[in-house]
Amino acid sequence: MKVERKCTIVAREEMGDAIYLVLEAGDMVRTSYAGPGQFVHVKCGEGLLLRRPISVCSCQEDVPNDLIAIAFEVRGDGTRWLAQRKVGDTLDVMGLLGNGFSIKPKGRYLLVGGGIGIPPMRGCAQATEGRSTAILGGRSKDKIILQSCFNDECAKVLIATDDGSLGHHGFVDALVRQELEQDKNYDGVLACGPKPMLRNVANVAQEFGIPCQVSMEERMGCGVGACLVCACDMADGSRKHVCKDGPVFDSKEVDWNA
Amino acid sequence: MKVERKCTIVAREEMGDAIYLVLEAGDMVRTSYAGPGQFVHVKCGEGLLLRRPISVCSCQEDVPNDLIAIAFEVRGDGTRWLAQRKVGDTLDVMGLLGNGFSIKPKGRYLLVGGGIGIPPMRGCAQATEGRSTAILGGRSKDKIILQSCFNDECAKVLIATDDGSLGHHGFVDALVRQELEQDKNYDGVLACGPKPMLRNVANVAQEFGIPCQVSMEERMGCGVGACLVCACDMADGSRKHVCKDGPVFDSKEVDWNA
Amino acid sequence: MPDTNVDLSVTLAGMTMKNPVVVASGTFGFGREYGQFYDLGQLGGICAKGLTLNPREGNPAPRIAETPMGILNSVGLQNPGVDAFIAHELPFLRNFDVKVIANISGNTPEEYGIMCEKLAGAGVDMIEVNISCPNVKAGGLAYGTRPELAAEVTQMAKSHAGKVPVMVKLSPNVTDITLIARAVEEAGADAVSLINTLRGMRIDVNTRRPILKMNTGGLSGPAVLPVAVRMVWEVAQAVKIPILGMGGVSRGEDAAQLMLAGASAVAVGTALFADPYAPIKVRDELGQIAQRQGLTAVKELTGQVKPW
Amino acid sequence: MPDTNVDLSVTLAGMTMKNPVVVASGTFGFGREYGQFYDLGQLGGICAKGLTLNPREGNPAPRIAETPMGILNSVGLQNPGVDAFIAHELPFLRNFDVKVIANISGNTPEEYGIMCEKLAGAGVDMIEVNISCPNVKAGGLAYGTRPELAAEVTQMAKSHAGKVPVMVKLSPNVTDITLIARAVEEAGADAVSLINTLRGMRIDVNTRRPILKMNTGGLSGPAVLPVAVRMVWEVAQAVKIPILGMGGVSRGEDAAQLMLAGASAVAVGTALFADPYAPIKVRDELGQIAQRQGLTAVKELTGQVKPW
Ligand SMILES: Cc1cc2nc3c(=O)[nH]c(=O)nc-3n(C[C@H](O)[C@H](O)[C@H](O)COP(=O)(O)OP(=O)(O)OC[C@H]3O[C@@H](n4cnc5c(N)ncnc54)[C@H](O)[C@@H]3O)c2cc1C
Ligand SMILES: Cc1cc2nc3c(=O)[nH]c(=O)nc-3n(C[C@H](O)[C@H](O)[C@H](O)COP(=O)(O)OP(=O)(O)OC[C@H]3O[C@@H](n4cnc5c(N)ncnc54)[C@H](O)[C@@H]3O)c2cc1C
Ligand SMILES: Cc1cc2nc3c(=O)[nH]c(=O)nc-3n(C[C@H](O)[C@H](O)[C@H](O)COP(=O)(O)O)c2cc1C
Ligand SMILES: Cc1cc2nc3c(=O)[nH]c(=O)nc-3n(C[C@H](O)[C@H](O)[C@H](O)COP(=O)(O)O)c2cc1C
Ligand code: FES
Ligand code: FES
Repeated sequence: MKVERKCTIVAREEMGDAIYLVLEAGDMVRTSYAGPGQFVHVKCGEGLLLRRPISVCSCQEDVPNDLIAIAFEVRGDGTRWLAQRKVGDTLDVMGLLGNGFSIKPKGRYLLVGGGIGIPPMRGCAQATEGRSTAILGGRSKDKIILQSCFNDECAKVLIATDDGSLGHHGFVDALVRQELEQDKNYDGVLACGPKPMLRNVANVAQEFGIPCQVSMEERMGCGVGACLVCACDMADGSRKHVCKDGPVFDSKEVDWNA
Repeated sequence: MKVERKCTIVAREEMGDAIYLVLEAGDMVRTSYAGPGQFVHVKCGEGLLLRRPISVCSCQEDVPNDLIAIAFEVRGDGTRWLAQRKVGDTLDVMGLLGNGFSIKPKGRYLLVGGGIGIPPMRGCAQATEGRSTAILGGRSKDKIILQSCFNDECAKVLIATDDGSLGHHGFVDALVRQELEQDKNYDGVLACGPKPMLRNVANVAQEFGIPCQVSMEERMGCGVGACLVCACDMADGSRKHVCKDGPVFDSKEVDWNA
Repeated sequence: MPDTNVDLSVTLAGMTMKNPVVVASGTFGFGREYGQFYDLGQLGGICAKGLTLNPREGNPAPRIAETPMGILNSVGLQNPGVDAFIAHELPFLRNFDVKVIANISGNTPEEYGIMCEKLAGAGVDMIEVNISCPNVKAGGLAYGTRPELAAEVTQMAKSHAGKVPVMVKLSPNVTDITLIARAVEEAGADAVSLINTLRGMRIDVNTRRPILKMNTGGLSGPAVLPVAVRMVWEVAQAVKIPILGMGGVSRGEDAAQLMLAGASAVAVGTALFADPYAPIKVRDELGQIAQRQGLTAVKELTGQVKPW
Repeated sequence: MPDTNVDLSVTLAGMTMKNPVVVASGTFGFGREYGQFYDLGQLGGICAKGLTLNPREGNPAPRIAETPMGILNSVGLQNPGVDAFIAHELPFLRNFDVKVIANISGNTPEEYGIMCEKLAGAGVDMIEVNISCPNVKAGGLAYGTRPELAAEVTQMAKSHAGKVPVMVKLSPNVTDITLIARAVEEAGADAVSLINTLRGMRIDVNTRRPILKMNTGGLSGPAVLPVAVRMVWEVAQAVKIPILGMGGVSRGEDAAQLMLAGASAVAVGTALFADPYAPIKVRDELGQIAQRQGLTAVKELTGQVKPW
C-alpha cells in the first residue's frame, strides 16, 4: 500500500536562490524507489489545496528513516511557504512518485541540468557511480548549485552560464554538442531543466543518434495518475501523464511543438 | 485614526475549559477605552476570513504597552486556532470596539455573568472599585472562572451552578431576585451571558424597576458598523448593530422575543 | 473501519451502498491509482472517470489551476472510450466490494443511448449521465442548461439502460437548477447528482495568459461547498428522486451538510488531491457526527435540515 | 501613498478616479466607520450601501456565515432610504476627494426612476443599479436574471439620471451573463459592475438549522474570484461599455486579474472584514505590479489578457 507520510526536516541549507532540504521519510525509499528522477508531492500548508511536485535530488535507504533531499526555488505561494520551514518541522509528503530515468547497469551518461533542474541530476550522478559527465547550466554562476557534489560524483563537470559569469558563456546545448563530438561512448543523455533547454538538448542528441531522456514539468492535481490533469503531448498525438508515465520521458516520444 | 494592531501574547492560562490570554496592545486602551464591556475583533489565522469578537475581560493603560486580557472557550475553528497560540505569538487585533456598560461615578451595581459571560464582568468589577456585587453562574463549578478576582474586586460574590456543584443549585436569576429583594440600593444590573439568561435577568430587573444593561452576541463581519450583518432586533421594531450600537444595550430596548 | 455503531449504509435509487461516500467522477480515474493507497472496498461507490463513445485525448495542458480553496480543471473528458472501460477497467473494479457508477458524456442523445446499452449489458451498478461538463464545446454545456435537451438525453439513457438506474448529473451554471432537475425527473431519471463544476478562470498576471490552455475551466473544491449545499437543498424540495450531493466536500461536516440539505449520499472529489484518504476520513467523521447526534443510521440525516 | 511612479488614475464611463480601487456596496456602509481608519480620499471611489426608496430594516439575524474562503450574507438591504442618504450621508462623503457611487434597489422600475432622479439632483458621481441582490424576494432576483426586465430597469434609470452615468450591477446566478450585459448595454447603461454574490447556504450540522435566518444568502470573498474573472472576461467580449470588476479581490494580483480580463476598475468588499486596509493594499500592490511590468499607467492592464 502506498502512503502519504509526515516527514521531518533534518537539514536545511540555502544555495543561492535555492533551498535545499533533507527529510526523514520512513521507509519511503525502500518501498518506492524506482531510479533517479522521481518526485515527491508536498503539501504546502493548510491554505493551499494542491500539493507541489518537487523532484528528488538524492535519496538513500537508512535506518530507522530513509533520507531524501530536495531543492527548490521560490516561485509562488507554495514554494514560499516551503521555504519558511525550519529544521524539525514536518512536511506532509507523498512519494516517491513517477518513473525516473532508466539507467543501464554500468551505463555512462551525459547528465544535463539547467537551473533548478540541476539537483535532480545528482541522483543520476550517484546512480552511475562516477562514470557520467555532468553539464550544468544557469542564468549566472549563483544558479549553479551542488557543483562540488557533481565534482565528487562525476567523471567530468562542465558549466555554462547565460551571462558567462562561470564556465562557457552560453547555453548548455553547445556543451552537449561539444562533448558528444569528442566522446562517442555515452549510453545516453539525461536532462532536466526548462522546456526550451530540453528541446535543444533533445535535438542535439538526436543529431548524434544517441538516446535522450528528459524530465518534463506540468501542473498537477493528484500526482498519482488519477485525475489526468498533467497531460504531456506525445509526438504520436496521444497524451501521456507527467505524474504517472513521467516525469521522465524518452525525448523522441515528446511532441516538442506543443 | 483607528488601527488594527499586532499584539503579543504575554500570558496564557487555562481556566477549566476557558483560555485566558493577556495581550500587549500598544496604545489601544489609551486611545479607545470606553468603559468595560467593549470587545476586540481577532484574526484567527490565514485560513479563516472572518475575525472573531471576544469581549475584553480587563484592561489597563501601561507603558510602553497597554495590556488587555481576554478569556474564551473553544467553540469552532477560530477559537480552536486561538487556543493553540502560545506566549510570545502575536495576534492581529482590532479594538477596542463597541460601547461598554455605562457606569455612574460611584455607582454600585449587581454584576451578573453566566459561563463565558463571566470574564467581561470583571472589567465592571474593577470600574466600580469594590462597590458592586457579582453573581456568577455556570453549568458546573469548573465553569465559574476568575472567582478569586471577583472576591477581591467586589463587595460580595454569589455563585449559582446548574448542577449544584458550587453555590446555589439553579440559575443566576434566582440569585438576582434574592439580592434585589434584600438590597434596594443598586444603581442597576449589568449582565453578560447566554441570551436566555439575559432575558430572565432583564425580566427580574424590570420587576424590581431597576435599570438593566445586557451584553448581546451576534455573528459579525466588519466589527465596526459598516456591513450591518450583526443586527439585533429592538423592541420598537428597529434593528441596531451589536458591534457599533452595542454589544451593551439597555435591556428595555431589546426585543426579547426575536 | 469507523469506530462507531452507527449503520452507515444508504440506498440510492435502489442501489445499496455500505456507506454514503462515493468518489467523484474524474478525480479517481478508474480506481487503480488510489487503490494502491487503500482497499477500494472501503468506499461506498466509485464514479468512474467520464466516458465517451470513442476514446478521447482531452484538452491540451495546462489543465489545472489553483484558486482560493478551489481548483479549476479543463481535462476535457480524456478517456479510453466505453468499450475499453468495459474490457479493461470494469473487471478490475469488480474485484472490490464497491458499487461502480459509470459516468458518460455524449455528443448526441443517440451516443448516450449506445453507451447506456453497452454499460447496462456489462453490468455496472448505476449510470451517471453527465449533461453538465462545461469543458467540451460539442453539446456538453447545452444539455445541462436547457430543460428540454436534458429531458431528451435522460429519456434516451433510460430507454437503453434496462434495469440499471440512471442518475443525471446537473450543472450549477444555470439560473434555476430546479427546472433542469424537474425536467430530468419527469423524463424518468432515477436520481440526480450535483453539483458539477462552476465555470471559472484564472489569469497569470505576469504572462497575461489564462493559466488553463482552454482559458476557462470548472471550479471545484471547498470554495463551492456553499453553492452545492444551496442547490442540493433547492433540488431536494423540487423533486422526489434521490440526490447524490457533491461539491467541495473535504470533511464529515461538509458531507453532513449536504445530507441534511437532502442528499442520500455524497461524493468526494477535489479533496483527494490534498489527501488521498479524504473519502475514508469523510466516511469516519460522518459516522462520528451521526453517533454524537444519537442516530442509529447515517441515512437519518437525509433531508433533515430545519429551515427557518 | 503608493511608492511607484505609475499613473494609477482610471476613467469609468467618463468618471475619472485617482486610482482604480473602489469599495463594494454594502461592505463599507456610507464610509463613516472605515473613515476612522484612514482618509477616504485614498480610495478611487465608494459604492455606498444599497439604498431603497423607503428606509428598510433588512432581514433578521444571523445575517452572516463563514464558508471556505468566503462568506454568506443576508443583510437584505437595510438602509435609511434614499432621502436620508442625500440629507445625511452624501454631505459627509463630499468632505473627501473620492468619487461617490450610489447603489440602488427598487421593487418596481418606477422606484428606480424616482431614486435616480433624486440622486442625480443631489449630485452623486455615478449610480449603480443593483438588479441582482439575491436577498430580497420582491423583484430583486428577477430583474437580474431576465434580459428584458434588466433592460426595462436600465431604461428607467437612464431616463431619470440626467447626466449622471448609470452602471448596472449584474448577478452571477445566471446561465449566460452576457445576455443580461448586452440587454442593459442596449438599454443605455453607461457601465456594468460584476459580480454580485452567488447564492449559497450553510447548515449548522448540530442544530440542523441553516446558519442564516433567511436560509440562503450571497456568497462573496476569495472563493468567488475565479467566477468573477471568468464573467468579467465574458462580458468584456460581449459589450463595449466599461466594467467595474469585483468578487473576491483581496490583493493586487486579484485586481490585476480582473483588469486584464476587462475591468476598468475594481471593487473590494469582503476582504475589508479581515483587513480594514485591504483596499489601500490592493491599490499599492496594483501599482507595484504595473511598475514591475514596466507600465506607465495601471489602466494599460484593462482587457490585456491574451487568451490561448
Ligand atoms: C515533476 C516535477 C518536478 C519538479 N521539481 C522541482 C524541483 O526539484 N525544484 C523546483 O524548484 N521546482 C520543481 N518543480 C516545479 C515546482 O513544482 C513549481 O515551482 C511549484 O509547484 C510552484 O509552486 P508555487 O506555489 O510556488 O507557485 P504558484 O505559481 O503559486 O503555484 C500555483 C500552482 O501552479 C503549479 N505550478 C506552478 N509552476 C509549476 C511548474 N513549473 N510545474 C508544475 N506545477 C507548477 C503549482 O504546483 C500550483 O498548483 C517540479 C515540477 C514538476 C512537475
Ligand atoms: C460582542 C461579543 C463578545 C464575545 N465575547 C466572547 C468572550 O469573551 N469569550 C468567548 O469565548 N466568546 C465570546 N464571544 C463569542 C465568540 O465570538 C464565538 O465563540 C466565536 O466567534 C466562535 O468562533 P469559532 O470560529 O470558534 O466558531 P465557529 O462556529 O467555527 O465560527 C463560525 C463563524 O460564526 C461566528 N460565531 C460562532 N458563534 C458565535 C457567537 N456566539 N457569537 C458571535 N459569532 C459567533 C464566528 O465568529 C465565525 O464567524 C463573543 C461574541 C460577541 C458577539
Ligand atoms: C480533474 C477533474 C475531472 C473531472 N471530470 C469529470 C468527469 O469526467 N465527469 C463528470 O461528470 N464530472 C467530472 N468532474 C466533476 C466532479 O465529478 C465533481 O462534480 C466536482 O469536482 C465537484 O466536486 P468536488 O468539489 O468534490 O471536486 C471532474 C472534476 C475534476 C476536479
Ligand atoms: C455584507 C454585504 C452586503 C452587501 N450589500 C450589497 C448591496 O447593498 N448592494 C449591492 O449591490 N451589493 C451588495 N453586496 C455585494 C458586494 O457589493 C459585492 O458585489 C460582492 O460582495 C462581491 O465582492 P467581494 O467578494 O469583494 O465582497 C454586499 C456584500 C456583502 C458581503
Ligand atoms: S496529476 Fe493527476 S494524473 Fe497527473
Ligand atoms: S459586524 Fe459589520 S456592522 Fe456589525
